[in-house]
Amino acid sequence: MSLELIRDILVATVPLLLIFPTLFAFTTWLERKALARIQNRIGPNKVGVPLTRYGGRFSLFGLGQPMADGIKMLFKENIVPRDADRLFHLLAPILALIPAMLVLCFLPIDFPWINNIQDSVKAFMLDGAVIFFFAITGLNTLAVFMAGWASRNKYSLLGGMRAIAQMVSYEIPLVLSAVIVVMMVGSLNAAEIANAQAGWNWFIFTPWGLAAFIIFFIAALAETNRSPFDLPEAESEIIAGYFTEYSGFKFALFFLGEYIAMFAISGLAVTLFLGGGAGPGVAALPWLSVIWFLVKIFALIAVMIWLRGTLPRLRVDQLMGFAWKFLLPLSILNIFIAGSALHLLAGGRLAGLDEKQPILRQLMEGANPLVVAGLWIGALLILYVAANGLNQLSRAKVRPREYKYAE
Amino acid sequence: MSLLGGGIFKGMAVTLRNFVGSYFYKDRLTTNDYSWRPSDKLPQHAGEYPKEEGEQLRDTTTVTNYSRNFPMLLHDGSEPMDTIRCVACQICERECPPQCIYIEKSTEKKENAGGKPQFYPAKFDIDVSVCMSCQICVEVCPFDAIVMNSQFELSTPDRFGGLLLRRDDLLKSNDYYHNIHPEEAAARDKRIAEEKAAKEAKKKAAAEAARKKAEEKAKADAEASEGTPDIQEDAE
Amino acid sequence: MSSATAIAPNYELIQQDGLETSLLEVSMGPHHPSTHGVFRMDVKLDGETVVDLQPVFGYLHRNHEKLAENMSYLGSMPFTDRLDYFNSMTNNWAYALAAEKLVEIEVPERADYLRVIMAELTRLVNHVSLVGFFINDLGALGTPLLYAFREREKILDLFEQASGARMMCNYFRFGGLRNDVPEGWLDRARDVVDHFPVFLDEYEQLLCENEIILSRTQGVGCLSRDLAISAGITGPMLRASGVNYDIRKVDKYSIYDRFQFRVPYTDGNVGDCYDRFMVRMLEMRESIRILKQALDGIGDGPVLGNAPKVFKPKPAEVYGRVEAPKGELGFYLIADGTPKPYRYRVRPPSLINLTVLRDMCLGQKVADAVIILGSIDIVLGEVDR
Amino acid sequence: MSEQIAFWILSAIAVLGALVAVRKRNLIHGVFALMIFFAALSGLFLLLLAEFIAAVQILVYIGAVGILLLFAIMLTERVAGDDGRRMTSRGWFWGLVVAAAVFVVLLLPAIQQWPTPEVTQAPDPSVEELGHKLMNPYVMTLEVLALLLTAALIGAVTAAQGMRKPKEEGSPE
Repeated sequence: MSLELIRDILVATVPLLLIFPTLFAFTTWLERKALARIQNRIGPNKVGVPLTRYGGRFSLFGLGQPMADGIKMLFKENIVPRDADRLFHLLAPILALIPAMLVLCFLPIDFPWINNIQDSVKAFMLDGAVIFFFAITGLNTLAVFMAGWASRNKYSLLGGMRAIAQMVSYEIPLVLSAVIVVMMVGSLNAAEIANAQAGWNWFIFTPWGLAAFIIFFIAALAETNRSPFDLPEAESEIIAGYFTEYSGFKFALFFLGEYIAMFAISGLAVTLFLGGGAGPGVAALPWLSVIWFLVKIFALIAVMIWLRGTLPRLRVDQLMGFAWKFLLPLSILNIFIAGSALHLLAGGRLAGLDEKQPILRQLMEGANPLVVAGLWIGALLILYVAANGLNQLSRAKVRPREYKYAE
Repeated sequence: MSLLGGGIFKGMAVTLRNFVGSYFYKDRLTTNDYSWRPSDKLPQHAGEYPKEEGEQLRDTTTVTNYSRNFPMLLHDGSEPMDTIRCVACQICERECPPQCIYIEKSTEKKENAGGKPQFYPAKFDIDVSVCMSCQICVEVCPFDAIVMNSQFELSTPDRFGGLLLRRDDLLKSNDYYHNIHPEEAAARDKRIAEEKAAKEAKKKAAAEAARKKAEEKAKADAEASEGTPDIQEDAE
Repeated sequence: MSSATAIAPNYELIQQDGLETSLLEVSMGPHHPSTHGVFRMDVKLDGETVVDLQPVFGYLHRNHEKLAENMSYLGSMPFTDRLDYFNSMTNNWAYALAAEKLVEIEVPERADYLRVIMAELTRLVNHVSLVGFFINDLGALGTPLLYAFREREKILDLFEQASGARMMCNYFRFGGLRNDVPEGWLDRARDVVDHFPVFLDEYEQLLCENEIILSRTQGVGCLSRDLAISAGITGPMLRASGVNYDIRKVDKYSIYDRFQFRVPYTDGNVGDCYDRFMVRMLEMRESIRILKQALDGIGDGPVLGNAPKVFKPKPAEVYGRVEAPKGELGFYLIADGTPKPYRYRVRPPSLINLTVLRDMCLGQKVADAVIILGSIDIVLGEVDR
Repeated sequence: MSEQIAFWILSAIAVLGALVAVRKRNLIHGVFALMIFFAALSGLFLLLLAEFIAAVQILVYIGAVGILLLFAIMLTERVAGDDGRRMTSRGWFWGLVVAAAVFVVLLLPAIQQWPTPEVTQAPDPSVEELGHKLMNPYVMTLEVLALLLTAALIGAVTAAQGMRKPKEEGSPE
């Protein structure tokens, strides 16, 4: 193994391992602050520049809070229940973190230093990224189950079982909505997917892309155990779910893993639907794409925080019903719609397409604007009607009621 | 069902309104940010709340007329034990619901502020770790000797002795009472003066009546002893 | 598996052959985030389904009734604050009502108005925070709860200005109130009451149409009309099950017959958590109506009749009850001619409403058990006494 | 050289994982050891530049089969398996013999130059090539397999529903 290869691998991976945990720290602050404001509180505002009294005037809106939390976590006692499976109890948080960190490699973020490294390293990072992404994110389920089982706590076990059922169910709509994008690009390569959306050709602006994005986002919430799908850690029901018995740094690792997974899945959503690093000014200044990518990730995370501040959580059977009876049929229908739309757009040209180029863009070049408009409206209509129908089917009796009054 | 997920969007609009509103409207963000304040500007005790420009100021951050914490004993003049109002009648000790008052009556009488020889509490202890600030002792006291203090900075590292307030800790002057509860104190003083005047008038009338008709003295006595049956005997 | 069906007679466990699973016994509480105090539910779960539930309480038992029997009548008044510590005003009122019957004291008119104002403000405090807690049990991270607390704080400020304490008010006395409200209090109260519907609009917008809340609460924890009546359920819970019964209307105690207000109730088809939640939301509107009328109608005058502080009532038995926010709160007193009651008994709505918990929870999911408990609206200070 | 090191490390992990999976008394531990074996296998595929196979290995074997095993284990009575019963049975000797025979058969092609068909062109294991193969020459096979799996799925659902019927009719078993 040549030194250059090692250097290139380090150049490719170490920044990811530094940037995202830093962003994690920032996100915890952001989430606490935003939730506090949503709830009309102030949120963390004390910890600022160290060694000034009480943060003094240098409290910097409490930006030092994540640091203080980290130190606190490090020094807290590590409690392992007596009957716990010690090995698995130790391994679970690590296993929760590794896949989340690993999939960050597949995000097509154009860091300026990436251009100088070997092609083989780049290829490992990018080729077939989408399928690898799903393969590795799925490992998170195991970590959750491991934690739930190893803790020897009934709440943990319930949380673990819930997590498995939930993650396995929601992975299907997640993958099926990503398939839409793969169909429109004709590649599994993340960089190619991002490049296909350069300018303003984001897939979210197509009807099936929009539907797929919404399905993807909902499923991503479930995959990362975010509200309203935070059943595995439902506080009001099963204490803290699978990490009930975790304290100190192991808990911090779970926390870190959860947030990194949030970044990863938001990054994938950005790659698939929101144009990757595309944005104003990227053509002139290529490094702006990194900024745009992170900005879009944070926009998605802001929505996640907003949802968390608003919504109660679903019940376990409603959660499964929602995945199987609503999201799954809708995403399959969406694939049909996207396929037929592509076919209608292509007409007779389907065989003559260049496989190395994004399919949708090639089709759009020679398409009749009227056909396109008709397709757009028709697809939206079908999807909306289908969604409404599925909704009516699955929860027909749920509606506000009238009440009587006695004088 | 008007719109798919419409209720969720409505709720999100509410939270967004609160999020944005917390930056602009004081009735949304009701808490005050002290973080930048030097520690000597922080509120030290109730009633000394430092007002700052643009801060939410609730009425409860100052001592209100009826705010109460733990009882205190009133004395009228400068030397506490010479002018103490309490005559160790022990009604409060009997009536205290959590039974946190302990009184020992003095063996000999001593002149109080009114110049009348009275018993005084040789010991008057209140265990404030038990006291629940219910104000029953204040209400049953016939001498207006015990009232509620609003001082709340009572924390102590001494778990047992520190929370047992002795007589000398409890003694506070009437001026202090006027300071913390001006309206209540004024009303109480007014009532005491009125009662005193009424009593003197009654006494005068009784004396005159006695002078006029010596045979009706017994009747006048009976009149003077009217009122609330239980308290009255102690009050006289 | 036959044992499970024997445990729960009206719940039939669907059991598949060959897939025998063992029940999971979970002790939810007393240190569980959503058992509303030190309450424990011994739950038997089949997967996530509750097949048996045994409520266990008594962790907060304070000997309230026996203490009161060893204390003068007035001395129990501050202890009634601690029963349902959210609603000390109505607790005081129920006790004062019982004792006033015992010694036949007239209450001045202004005191009666103030009592109604305090009680209805208490109802607002209770319902608004109960709804917050209930949504919190649904998993909403406390946002509605904190909005509720923001508004509750304004009412608690009023309480503090009037009585000197936010929660342990100890404000009512036999024959009236301990003291008159301070100057300007009524205007402040009017201000709070006028602004409350604005908040309620926002609150309803946040909660009442949310699809997740609807699907989580509808059809969950149904309490039939018959069971509700035979179990002695009172308050909003009874009205949610379709019985039009409100002691304010039935007894017309104090001056409630002077006010125009309506009592919301359902037609009794469902009686689920959603009904209980909505009945409380609607009741708050009616409380505001009462408050507005009371604040307009209040006149000057004394607030305390000339009742002795300490008294020895003639031997008698009395029962005084009010419509507390949680249901019928009653105090039963037997006087034997001494300054202390011979028997002092509380009829706590929380405890009696809790008795149907098991019937409502069987066959539901474990997450539902939590929200059913939340919708009953218990305070452990009152359950255990 | 680096591939060699990686191969040996991964192979060691795979063998160890497999051994632990067989030997471990605790079923959950066994499943997780099996998953380690799958992961190492996936690494080996990666070394062979068969990245799609590697991804599928993780996705299907760890993500699906492993979880399925976990579900199955959660339905069993004794997860820990700590009843002191030895797992070795009297037939261990014959088991060893069979295992050795299989090993020898697998080893033979490596030692001996067996006549293998001439490879005219290096196979391209890319996802694209796989896609073309699946969608053009093997599309019928794929569809038939999909149909088969769907039928199996429906059959499983029907079978699971049928299991409850006798009880509802009150039959003893």
